[in-house]
Amino acid sequence: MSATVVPVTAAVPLHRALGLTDEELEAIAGKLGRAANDLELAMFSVMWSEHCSYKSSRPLLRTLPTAGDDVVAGPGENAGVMRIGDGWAVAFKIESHNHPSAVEPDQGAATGVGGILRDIFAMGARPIAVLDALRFGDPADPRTRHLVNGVVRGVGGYGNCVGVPTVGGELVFDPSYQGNPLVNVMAIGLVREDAIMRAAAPGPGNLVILYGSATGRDGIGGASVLASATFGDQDPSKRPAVQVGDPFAEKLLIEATLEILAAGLAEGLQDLGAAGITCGVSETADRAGTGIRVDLDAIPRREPGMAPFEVLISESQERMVVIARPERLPEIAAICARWGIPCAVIGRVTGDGDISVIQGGLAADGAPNPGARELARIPARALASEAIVFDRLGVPPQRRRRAPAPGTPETTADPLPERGTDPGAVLLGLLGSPNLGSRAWVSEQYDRHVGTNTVGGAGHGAAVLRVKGTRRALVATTDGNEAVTALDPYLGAALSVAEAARNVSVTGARPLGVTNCLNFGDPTRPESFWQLREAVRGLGDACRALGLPVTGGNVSLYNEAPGSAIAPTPVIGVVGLLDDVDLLVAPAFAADGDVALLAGATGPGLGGSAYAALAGLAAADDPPSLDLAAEAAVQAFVRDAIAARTVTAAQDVGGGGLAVALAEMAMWGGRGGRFRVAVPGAPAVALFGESPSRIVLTARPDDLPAIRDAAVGHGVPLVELGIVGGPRLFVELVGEGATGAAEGRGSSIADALEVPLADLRHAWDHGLPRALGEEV
Amino acid sequence: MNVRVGVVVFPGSNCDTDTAWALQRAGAEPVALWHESADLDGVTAVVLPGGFAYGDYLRAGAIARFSPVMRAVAEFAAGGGLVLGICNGFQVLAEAGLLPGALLRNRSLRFICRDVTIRAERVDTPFTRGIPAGAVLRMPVAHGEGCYYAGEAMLDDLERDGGVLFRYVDEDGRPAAPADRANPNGSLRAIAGVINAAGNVAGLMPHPERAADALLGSEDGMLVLRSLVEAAGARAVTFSGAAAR
Amino acid sequence: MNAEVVATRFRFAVNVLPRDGILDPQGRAVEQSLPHLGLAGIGAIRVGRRVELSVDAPDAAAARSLVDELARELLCNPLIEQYAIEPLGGISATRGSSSEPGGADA
Amino acid sequence: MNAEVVATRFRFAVNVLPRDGILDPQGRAVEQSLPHLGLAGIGAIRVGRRVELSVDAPDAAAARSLVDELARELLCNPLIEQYAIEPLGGISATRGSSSEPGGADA
Ligand SMILES: Nc1ncnc2c1ncn2[C@@H]1O[C@H](COP(=O)(O)OP(=O)(O)O)[C@@H](O)[C@H]1O
Ligand SMILES: [Mg+2]
Repeated sequence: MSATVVPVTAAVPLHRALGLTDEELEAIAGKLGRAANDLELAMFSVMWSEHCSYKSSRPLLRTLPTAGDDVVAGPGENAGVMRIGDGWAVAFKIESHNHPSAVEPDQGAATGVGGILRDIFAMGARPIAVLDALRFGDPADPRTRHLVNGVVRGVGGYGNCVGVPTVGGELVFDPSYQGNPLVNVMAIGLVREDAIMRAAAPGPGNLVILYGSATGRDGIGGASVLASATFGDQDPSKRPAVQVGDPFAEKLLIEATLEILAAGLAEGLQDLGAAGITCGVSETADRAGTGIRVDLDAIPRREPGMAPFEVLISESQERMVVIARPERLPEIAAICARWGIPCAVIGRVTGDGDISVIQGGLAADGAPNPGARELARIPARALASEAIVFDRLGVPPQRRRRAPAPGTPETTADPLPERGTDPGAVLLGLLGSPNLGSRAWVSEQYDRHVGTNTVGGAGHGAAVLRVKGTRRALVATTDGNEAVTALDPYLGAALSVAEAARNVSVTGARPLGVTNCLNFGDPTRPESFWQLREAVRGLGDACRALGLPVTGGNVSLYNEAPGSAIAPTPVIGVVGLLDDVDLLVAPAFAADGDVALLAGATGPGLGGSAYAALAGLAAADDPPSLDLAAEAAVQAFVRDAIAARTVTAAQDVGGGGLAVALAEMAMWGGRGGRFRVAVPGAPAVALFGESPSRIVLTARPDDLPAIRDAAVGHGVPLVELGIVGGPRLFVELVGEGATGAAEGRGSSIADALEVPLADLRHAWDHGLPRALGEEV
Repeated sequence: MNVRVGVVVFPGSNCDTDTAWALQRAGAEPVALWHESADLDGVTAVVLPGGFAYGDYLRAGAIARFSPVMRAVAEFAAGGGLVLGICNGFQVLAEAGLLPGALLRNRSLRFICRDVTIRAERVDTPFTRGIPAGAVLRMPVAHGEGCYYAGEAMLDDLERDGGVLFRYVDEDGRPAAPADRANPNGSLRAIAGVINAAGNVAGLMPHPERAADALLGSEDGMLVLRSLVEAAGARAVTFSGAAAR
Repeated sequence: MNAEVVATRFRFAVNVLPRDGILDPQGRAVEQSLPHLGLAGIGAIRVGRRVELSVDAPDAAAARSLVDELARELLCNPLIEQYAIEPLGGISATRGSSSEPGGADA
Repeated sequence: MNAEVVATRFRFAVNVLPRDGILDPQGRAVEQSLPHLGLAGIGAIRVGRRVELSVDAPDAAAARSLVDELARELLCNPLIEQYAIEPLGGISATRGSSSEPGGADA
């Protein structure tokens, strides 16, 4: 067992070296009715890892809403699938590759893309898009820059080669990620509704066929150690072998798989990722209530002298398992040969419900050869659906911020810096900040167009992908609000869902469903588990309120560098449907003379905002509160108004608040505007506050009555901001909090914000490359 | 009559279906040509699409030139057949010696994907005949190895013999020096595409097939693809005429 | 397996480097990062490719000419690169089909 | 120019190859293309990088340790790669600032 991470000694018995607790060792003996042998222990250790078993999170995930009219496949499958009409369905899922990327950013991120793509085509869907949600520490730190460059190279290098466009994602810098970056990748695929494949191994006597790359010592122990041990040991020799991705091999795998499915040759299909063959055979057998007899000697190897446990838990990339009737073998072999992919029969489906590992070969009828030895026999369900589950203890922290109840009057004293502060300067500071500046430096390293479906070339707001042969388009985004989640996990998770859905709604699309990646710390720490529990509660409540089923996701725990947990980070992926791509509305001012409006009420609370971070008030204020009913209303309103063709541009108010939303619409539309913003209290809240459930939209003057009626109909407050046009962004502050009155209460903000477009553009364009030291 | 245009499919091609789709919009009947077959199926023109032919790990296009289909394409070209290489297809043609020069890693050492503006230096070729003289076309590039290189002498010959087909230019049509942002990869003399001396084989790094639909941002690429299809159509007639004799 | 074929296995490396005078952005990138590493005195950096392989052939000359062909045909683009062949140790007599050396990786 | 500094210029190559057991997609791609080239008997191909450079240092040992540091710090990723340092010929005594070696090629 030398390849596992902790050397086995008298002091450290095998099961602990494999990451299993004494309690788990007993549970295993209970499932087997005997003590497990070494090989069986290794198989349990990977399958009972947090990564594969969800032993800490499963009880929480069960509380999420998963039902919906359009849901074709939900949690439990390789990816969620939802109906989009015309016989088409969309498959989507998000997954983390945090720890592998921290060890080896390039390959870690690359194999993360490869893994999530396999989940998509394992459902029978052709992958059409990737989004990457990335989080790192201080951009000025050389280590961070190394990670950013490596991860971006890895994501791009893989996606660009397999021919799947990377159309969106996030890049966030926060000190809490310094020792533990987050690399979450979401993939989207298209599949005919009647061609969806299941990851099951039905029909005793059927063949288990492994195709794709040969099996090497890649990522041995990865599932049990790399993905779930607290990260920090820098000694390479102590780490499991890093998986290396081969995007070209993945491209062949995609084409061969889709041909096999199109020809109707597969009874079941499963990708091999974490825990390799052990996971593939046990999960498929368990789902079908069957067993699988594995022919160990038949598994093609890349290296000589591999131990049985290495072959069975290897995480070598670009491999798939197809379950097929024996008479289908020749056709499957021919397709693999045509694509230059090795394939081999590595086992048989049995009726006994066990995973049995045979050394010495199987006879033609699938029975073990005379003299063959059985190295392991484990009930499939003991490895998969009946893996151990823990009810962890969750305890809220001492210090804790809560959002004020909705409607609470604003108390915040104006926290803008010293007297005479020019709000324009603050706006430029925000636009040029690492988290709000243009992402072009990243997105230009990704092929965003391959497939010729990417509408608008990607880059502004949610990604839009037309569906060839229909009038429809899919709209996708990922969002996470770690800043607020750190203050209040329930609120932060709910806000993340609200913002992701809002980003989709402002294009005119109807959000279909949610996939999510829960990035948290050590679940055995009560405070950390409390964060997870609260976030899942917020996730569930928000999805219920917005009518969004959760169709899948992924949980990544133990995101901690020595001594520091990350800000808890639920990343939410939402896919939406636009029935007619001609209705698509962009977040860019469209025409001079259009009227700009703000839908939704502005609430107090600067906690967790980009402004608070800039002004150094990070934890000095409450986060804004979220009224889920108001959120649902404002999104329904904007969708209806867009469907009625009365909206010329729409953008949600997010990071940086109203001022940044207006600035972005101005930059992207190449035209400014003259606006007036009511300031009842603190100008900073009105301009830069990030209270949710707000949307800026524009309309032709003669469509205003219709829009007002729609707003009234939805009970959404709607105020006129001003007129689009001109070379500069001008925002006049009026009312209580502004100028005179503000001066009275010691306010310091000037009475108007005025910045030329060119200055906005310059700050926004150069913020990120400067922060990364790419430009001076 | 249908103009049958072949689209070569290497295992790692990933723009083959996009290219076929765009060629269809340009009035052609696309025909997929599998890399292991040396039979061009009687097509009147061949397009080598973008992608990563055989993984392109060594040098983009290096391995592809040995495939059976490329032997057929070389013969086809030698016989005067029209061959267009887009992105990876351009790299393959250069490696195969069917086009002059080589494509090095981008000067930035990074993959670059963004819209560029290019200008056709000649509008009298089968690939550019439909482009208004001097017009500045907008279409995306997406590559890691697109820095056009040739020795000074070879570059001078190219310029003299009209071998430069496309140049990266700024919005105002001025050729972009290797360090300019308008020159995405550091190509010498802003060369974005070249054509062989016989005038029947051409390659360019930008993707016309990704600029073939207003919904996606630009239709300028259609000018290139339509030129090819029309030229191929014209030849198809003469060829069949020749065959009849 | 074909027991008649008797071949010796030779190991070679092919070093492929950018031709002199061709700009080498990788080499330049390494040079630019030297100051950050605080390494003085290093320069004239060229970054290229190294390919190690084994050949089964009746004799060293035959083996080398095979490698030379591979280098000329595939590993090196003469317009931009130059190559050198470097014999490595580890010569061993093998009896069997000459399609074997891939063995472990195949 | 600083005439007091006396240094010798040494040339080295650093050969960086995939660690044994680590998947080598490049090597596999080249190997799979061999049939097309009609070259039999070649196999066990590993593809890596070769970095050639020159170092100005008082003596060979000092020079080598500089190269070793560069290899460890920058050229080689120990998780997936291994490297070997290869001294090259062309040693020459130089009189002048040790920040010069880039000169020759620059
Ligand atoms: N946070 C979550 N919310 C909903 N479903 C989840 C979540 N995390 C994991 N799942 C579901 O649990 C199943 C197992 O997840 P995972 O092990 O990542 O699948 P795979 O091994 O195919 O990548 C999947 O169906 C996944 O969608
Ligand atoms: Mg899976």
